Amino acid sequence: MSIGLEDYIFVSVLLFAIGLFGVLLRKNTLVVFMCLELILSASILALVAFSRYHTTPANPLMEGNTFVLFIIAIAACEVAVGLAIIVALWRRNLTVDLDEINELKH
Amino acid sequence: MDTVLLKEISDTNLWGLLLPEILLGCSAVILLFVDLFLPKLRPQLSRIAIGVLLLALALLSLGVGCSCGTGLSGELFGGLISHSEEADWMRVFFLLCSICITHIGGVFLKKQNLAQVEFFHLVLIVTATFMVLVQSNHFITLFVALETITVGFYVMVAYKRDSRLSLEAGLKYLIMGALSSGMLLFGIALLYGSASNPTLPGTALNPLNFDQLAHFIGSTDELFNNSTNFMVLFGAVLVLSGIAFKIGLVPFQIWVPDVYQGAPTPVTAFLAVSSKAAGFFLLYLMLTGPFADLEVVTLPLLTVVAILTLLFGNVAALGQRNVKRVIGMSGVAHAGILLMGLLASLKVDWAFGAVLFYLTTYALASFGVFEVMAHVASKDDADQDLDDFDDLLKKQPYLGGVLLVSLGSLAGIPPLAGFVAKLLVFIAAYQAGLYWILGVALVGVVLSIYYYFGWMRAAVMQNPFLEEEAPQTIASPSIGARVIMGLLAAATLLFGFYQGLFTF
Amino acid sequence: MDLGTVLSLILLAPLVSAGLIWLFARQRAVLAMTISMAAAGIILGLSLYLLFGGWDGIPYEGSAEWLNLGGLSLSVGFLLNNLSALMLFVVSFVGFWIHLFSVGYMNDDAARGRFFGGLSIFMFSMLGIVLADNLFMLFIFWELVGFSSYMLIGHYMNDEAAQASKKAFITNRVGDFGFLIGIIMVYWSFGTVSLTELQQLLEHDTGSVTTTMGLLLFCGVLGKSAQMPLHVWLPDAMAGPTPISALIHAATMVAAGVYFLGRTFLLFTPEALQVISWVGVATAVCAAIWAFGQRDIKKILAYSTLSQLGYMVAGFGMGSLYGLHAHGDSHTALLYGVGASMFHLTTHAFFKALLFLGSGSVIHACHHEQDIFKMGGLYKKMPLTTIAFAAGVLAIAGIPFLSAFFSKDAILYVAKATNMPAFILLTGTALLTATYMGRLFFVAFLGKPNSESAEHAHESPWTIVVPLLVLAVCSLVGGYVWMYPQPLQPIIESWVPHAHGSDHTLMLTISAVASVGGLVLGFIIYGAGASEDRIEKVAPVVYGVAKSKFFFDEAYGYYIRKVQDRLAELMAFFDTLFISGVLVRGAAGVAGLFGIVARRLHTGSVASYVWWFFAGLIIFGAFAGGYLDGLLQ
Amino acid sequence: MKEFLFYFFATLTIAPAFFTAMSRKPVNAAMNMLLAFVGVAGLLGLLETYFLAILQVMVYAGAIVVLFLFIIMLIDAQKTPGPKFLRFAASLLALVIMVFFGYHLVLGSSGAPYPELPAEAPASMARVFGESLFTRYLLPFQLTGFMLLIAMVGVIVISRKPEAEATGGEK
Amino acid sequence: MTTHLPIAALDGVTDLLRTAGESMPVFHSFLVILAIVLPLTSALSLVVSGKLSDSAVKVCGAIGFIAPGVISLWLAAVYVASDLGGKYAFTFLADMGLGQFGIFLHLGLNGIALPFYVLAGVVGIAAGLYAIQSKVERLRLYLILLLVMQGGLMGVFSSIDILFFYFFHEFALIATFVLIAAWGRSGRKTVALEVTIYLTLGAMITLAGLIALYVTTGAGDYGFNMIVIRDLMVNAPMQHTIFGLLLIGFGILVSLFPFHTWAPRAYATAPAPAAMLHAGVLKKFGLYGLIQIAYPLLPTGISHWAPLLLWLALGNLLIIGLVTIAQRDLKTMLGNASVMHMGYAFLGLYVYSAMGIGAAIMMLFAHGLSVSLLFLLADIIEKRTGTLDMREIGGIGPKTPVLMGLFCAAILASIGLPGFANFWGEVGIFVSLYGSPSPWVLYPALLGIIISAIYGLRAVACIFFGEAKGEFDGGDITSSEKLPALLLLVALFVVGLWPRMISDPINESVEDTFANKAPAITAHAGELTMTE
Repeated sequence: MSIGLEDYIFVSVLLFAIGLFGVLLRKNTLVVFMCLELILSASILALVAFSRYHTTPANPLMEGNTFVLFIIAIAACEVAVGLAIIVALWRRNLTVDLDEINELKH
Repeated sequence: MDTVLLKEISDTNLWGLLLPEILLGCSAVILLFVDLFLPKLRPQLSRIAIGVLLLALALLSLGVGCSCGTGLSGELFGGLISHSEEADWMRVFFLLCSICITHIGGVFLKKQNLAQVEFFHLVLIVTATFMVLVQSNHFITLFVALETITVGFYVMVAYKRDSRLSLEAGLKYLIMGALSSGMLLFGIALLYGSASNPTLPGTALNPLNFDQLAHFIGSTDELFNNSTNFMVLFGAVLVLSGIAFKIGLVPFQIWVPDVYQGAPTPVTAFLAVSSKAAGFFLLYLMLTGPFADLEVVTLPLLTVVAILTLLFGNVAALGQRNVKRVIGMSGVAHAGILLMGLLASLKVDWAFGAVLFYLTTYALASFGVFEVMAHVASKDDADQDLDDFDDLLKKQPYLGGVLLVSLGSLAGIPPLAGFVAKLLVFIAAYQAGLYWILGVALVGVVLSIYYYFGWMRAAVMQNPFLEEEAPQTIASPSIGARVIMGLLAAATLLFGFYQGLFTF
Repeated sequence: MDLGTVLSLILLAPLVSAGLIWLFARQRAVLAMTISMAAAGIILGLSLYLLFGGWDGIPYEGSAEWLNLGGLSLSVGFLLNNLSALMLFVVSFVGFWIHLFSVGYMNDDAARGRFFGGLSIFMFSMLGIVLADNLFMLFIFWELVGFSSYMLIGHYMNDEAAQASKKAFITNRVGDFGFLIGIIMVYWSFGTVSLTELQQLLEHDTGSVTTTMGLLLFCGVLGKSAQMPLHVWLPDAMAGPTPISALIHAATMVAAGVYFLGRTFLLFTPEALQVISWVGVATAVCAAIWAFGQRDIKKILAYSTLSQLGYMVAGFGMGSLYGLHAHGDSHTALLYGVGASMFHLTTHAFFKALLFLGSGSVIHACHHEQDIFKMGGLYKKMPLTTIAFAAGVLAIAGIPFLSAFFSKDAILYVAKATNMPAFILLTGTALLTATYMGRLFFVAFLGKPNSESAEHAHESPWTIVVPLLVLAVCSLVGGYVWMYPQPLQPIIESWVPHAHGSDHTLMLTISAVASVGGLVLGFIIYGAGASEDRIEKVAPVVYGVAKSKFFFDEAYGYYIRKVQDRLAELMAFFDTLFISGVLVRGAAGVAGLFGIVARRLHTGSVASYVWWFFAGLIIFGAFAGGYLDGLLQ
Repeated sequence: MKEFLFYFFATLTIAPAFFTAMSRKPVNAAMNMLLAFVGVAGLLGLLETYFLAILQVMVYAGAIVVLFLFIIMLIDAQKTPGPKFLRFAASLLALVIMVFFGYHLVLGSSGAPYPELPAEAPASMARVFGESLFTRYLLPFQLTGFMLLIAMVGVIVISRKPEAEATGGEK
Repeated sequence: MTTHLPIAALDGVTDLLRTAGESMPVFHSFLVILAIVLPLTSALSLVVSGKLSDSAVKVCGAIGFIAPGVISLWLAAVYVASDLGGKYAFTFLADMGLGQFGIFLHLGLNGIALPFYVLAGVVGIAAGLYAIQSKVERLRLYLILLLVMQGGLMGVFSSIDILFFYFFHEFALIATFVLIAAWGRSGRKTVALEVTIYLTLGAMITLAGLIALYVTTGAGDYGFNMIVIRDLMVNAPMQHTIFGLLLIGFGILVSLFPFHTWAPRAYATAPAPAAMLHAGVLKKFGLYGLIQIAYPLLPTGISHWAPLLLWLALGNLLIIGLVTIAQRDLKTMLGNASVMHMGYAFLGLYVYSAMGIGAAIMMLFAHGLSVSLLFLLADIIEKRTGTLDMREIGGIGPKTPVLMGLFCAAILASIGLPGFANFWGEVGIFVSLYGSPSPWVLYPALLGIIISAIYGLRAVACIFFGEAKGEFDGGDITSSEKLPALLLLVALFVVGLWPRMISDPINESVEDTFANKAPAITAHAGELTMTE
């Protein structure tokens, strides 16, 4: 049995699902944020897999791979800013529990 | 890859057409240096920023970087962006919005003990990115621009770092935004995967290009109908959900009131107007571009979403006393009406003009309200409730008058512009046969009266039970603020009577 | 002058007078009196001018369009014929003298301006009824007399006046309810409401006339002429100043109903006429009985007015029936009813106005003492008034060869000819009439004074006495044809049914016996100048029955308090609770509830918000997967 | 061999990812995430995009995870209490639904056929990426630059000490 | 023998007016615009001008109120004199930017609009004069809002374009809400909001109906106005829907039972000039809309809804009539009475004949005058007694003879006494009812005249007659209060005496408007027995 595109995509979907599962389950801001990074990775995997399998001589697909470069850069920015906010909030509230960060409501 | 092709592509990189954006970006950087080296100019920062924006506006209106007159409409930058009249219109729109936001920011920052220049820096860059975003013709441009904006907003929402609420709002926006980005991205990946599949009809060379994607989705052969391909559809709805987050459509609206409340007032305005408008323009681009052939799915989906949005937005705003949350929830309701207009524009050719008109009036009125809010707010601007506006008309007639006009326009009351905008959207919706949404929208307008009038009533009347607290003093607006507010209110009034400036 | 102008002048003079008074003379009593008197004088003068040569007796009609709405054309116009000329004469003549009387009677009233203004409005309205050439115009003035009556009853503005005026207006409205339906029915049945055109149509074909229509029109008469069961307002209306009672509630306005019957006599079927007759008889009998239960001089007269109005109505009904029986259904035969009732109306106007003015004179003299048992012996103090009053009493009692003798005779005659039970009842009523009038006269005028105020009574000034004397003369001779101007004589001569031969003698005898017997009976029972009611003492049950007025007022009071007001409150409750409360507020409440729920959904925790996104993912995915297609179709 | 490597890296991706989501200690989560990223990088390598695989390891594992760890140390994040049963069950249910969805999406009958693995992989040398970034994708590349700028500015704004505000504030 | 009584003296005046109208058409079109613009200009100048002396504010306000009133009277006179056969006159057309949708600022007057227009002008003068002399806080803002209302009112009834018609209405409505919220009696806070929401609901349903009409008829291609739509056709199912929407929407705005509960509360709470303008004029919008828009275009829809309309109108008349009887607060009672009287107008519309519609218009005209007079007088009474609870007022008649006279006259006018304008409308409606397919309706409908007499006279008896009780302070009506009251009373009286003044133009225009629909009218109304 050879490994087909569907296998990669399924892994990617699983990664996405697990990422979202973590977001739904966890209340620790840091862990939630990590799970969000997993979701981004899922997309990276899918894009690369698609590019690899859908390449034809007439169509040397580069777009997906180039896109991945951007995604990695974006992820880095997001993490930087996100962690800055988390730290700033921690400094004020001394918590990273999402349930305790609920001054804004109703 | 063949360098000739690359050269050909890079020949279409006509940077001159992005001159206004480049101007804003460079000025943003220069602004940081101005702050560093010319501290004397610090109090003037907001004016400098406004000047830059005005300059960009002038450039655009002189035809620089504008598709009009150059004959260069259509795809540029190898298909990454595409010039169109609507996009140009949106660019002007964003510039005008940012002028107001910059001004509100100036008013806001004057009351705060916060870094100043960074705010204007962020506003300028985000504005430029918005302008690129609406021209995007490619998912890479779209995603990168969108993420740039989102990162900018993470920072701006949390800008008031001495406030827990602002940081909390920043965190909420961060998590929800990142989640929606993830969904959007996964959707793009799925679309990419489908469109690049060589076994399917109409395989695209550049699957992330809107036109090629549209062509792919529209292609069928004996075996496959791409428009019913599950992966295509799923990718499309994921992309839509990512956009729905920006707009605040149910069920991706839940963050709206919290973030609006916590964010500094100018940022709330930025989110409520520019971000939402950009979202709508993207939705329009998607629905008329790549997803044009997915109507069978998108139309019922968005119809349900529009109905839920209208109901939720209006209902949740009932009884809300914090005005920023009111604005947030009512913004959700407005998004519902805009979505209705957008759906109508798929059937009725002039309806998108009505949507743009609606956006304009919504922006005018919202900025009117936000200007007043920025003036009324004390240092802590997250906790503004109706009592802060108690008897405003008497205390500060100018602010009170602008508030009444703006709220009236938001509520859609003649003779204000909001009414005409609503009317046109409603007519379009009826013409497009969107009876259910229209019905709910009308009910929504009735509900909206409750909270808009509650607010107006607070501004008109004195609440006798408010005696115990020392009456807070509200400073009179400066001349410049008066001019801007006056222009906003006057435009709101004028467009209620006269719409000749618009072509639909 | 052409007739149209004269009639316009007659109609407009009082209106102008009212306007002038309202504009300039509200606070200037003398000016108000002058203007009002001048108007009354002009009316009388012009009427007499018409009757003595100004009008040739040929029916005159002139009209102008007043309103035109989608085929509904209402006009304002005059129809002057024998009948309206007679009524014009009565109104202007009696009206003038009562104006004069008022000058004296009201001399100490603070609000004379309002009073005379009201009087002028009344004259205007009444003349409008008299001259109207179509039913709608008639209805308009019909309402307007109601208004002026309301205004004048309420003149004193005390509680009693307030209640009485309200009652009068509303009771009349109840009558007008039917009246207007009747008129509208006529309009749609015949396509016109012009009296002349109606007459022309009906002369050829009476087929479209229905009993319902007639009875509905008669409802108006029930109200205006205070027939049972809508009679209750008239006694209460005595709360107004006495000249008003004389003019409006005795001589003219209340008789308008009868006049209206005369104007539209062709619209009544025999069945309707039967009903009308019996209503008239019942009113006549009952009112005569109730008169015995009263001590107030004006109330007694009021019940007598009711009773006499019953006569007129009964006379109209039975007279018309008589005409039909005797002469087939030729429309001229029906004029017997008109004749009988109008004749009695005329004489009644004279003597009842006289009696009221007399009572006014007495009340004026006795410092507003109205209880006859506290009077007595007035003949010495007020000889002229007494003489005049006596003339009135004799006339109303029907003493032979006085005015009411002839007119009542005609009614009794047609009763006998058509309806024996009614005849017996009416004859009995005639007897009762003489008795209670005798009671009034003997107790109040003869004997000795029974109170301070009666002792200090004195003769009234000339403005009061002169009208009394003039009317006394009329009451006495009002039954003779020669007294009337030329154009009016045909009515008295040929329309009034007369008994012939043995009937004549029989009638004469019965009337004479009833009238003289009644007076004698009255004297025997009550005696001169009594200070207390003998019947009340001897037979309290009998007195109680009379005084109870058969509980009409109580019944209506019960209806208003327990039915109408309760219903109103119930509806108000329903309105507040159900419509305003449950439906409107309820809907708002439900929306508010949803609002609270929706707001509670914003828990503030991102951990819960992400579930929204998950839900969105699932919903969107479900749409993409087509799982919801079935649901949405 | 390829199959084995695929299953190895797939497991190396999915299992740590799941443990990341399940970890109650942030440090464990971060370490698991590191493993998952390595797994993804491995998969990328299997797909013959070695440049991206290296980048993935460098940026994600090298920078992002380190940043996370750094923050975890900074704020001394402790073990957090586990989720309530209801929440756990619901999340699990959500996961099952999503996997079902995913299965349907990827392997469902309505999907398009998956092409065989082409012999030639797209070029993955850094040079190729560089060329396209500076020609065709220059615009988004510039934009990314601005994004990095505002991210930097933003981080400075947000994490600057409150004392600094006095100078940055109104004067 | 029938002779007509000519009024020759008026001929000269008529000629003069006709000549004026014919020789200066542009000027007269301009006047229509001016009537809208002047009050708004007054308002605007009060907004933008800085410190002004009290008297300057008053003068500025007075100009804004009196000018449109005078213009309306002048235009009415010219219209009547010009003998236009019921066509629109003084038209004005401008593209305000929505021309491509067939939406223009299209103004003009015909015989149906004219009574309402004059009503707006006259009541505007009265309300304005009353407001100017009233001692309220923040007089300037008060006047500004009233002026805005007045401007809107002049626009509503001179609009030919349907959406502008709606537009002006909303415009005037908003000012009402603010007036209630800021200057109302106790309870204003809730009432203002409730009324606003309720009326917005009505307005929205109306708007839905109008939009449906706009799209269904395709009127955008010709101009969506009252003239064009007469010649358009709508299929039957659509007619049912649209008329249903319009009936409920307009019905809420006119307080059709059971959508009436806002009205008494609003009127009881509103400051007198606002109540006058709203109850007297603005509320007529709904019925005017039905007459001008729904009736010419939707005959089938009307027949479909007529049975329901009938029962609702009877509900107005009888149920609310009884509710009115039970009221103890004078202004609430007047509010309820005003609701009740709308029942008559709806009955007139139910009949759907030229007679019924014409009579309904007359009735609305008269009702507008009388109800605003009543609210004015009630306010004057309240100022003197400090309460409106009729159980606590009594016997003030002798102290206030003139006030009493005016109040009595107003009450009697409102209960349909002949001699006042109200009578004509009511009687016309009654007559037309009997000619409708269900003549029995006349019986319950006529009960209304008894009911209104009961509550009207009870009020008079309570307040003015009987024993004096309760506090009283202030003496008889002052001359500055008297002026507006007299103006209204005179108008009522003049039209009462010579109704053809307004009935002729109404009649001509109704016939002109419904010329194309004549079969529907006659068939429905069974006017066959009665022609000419």
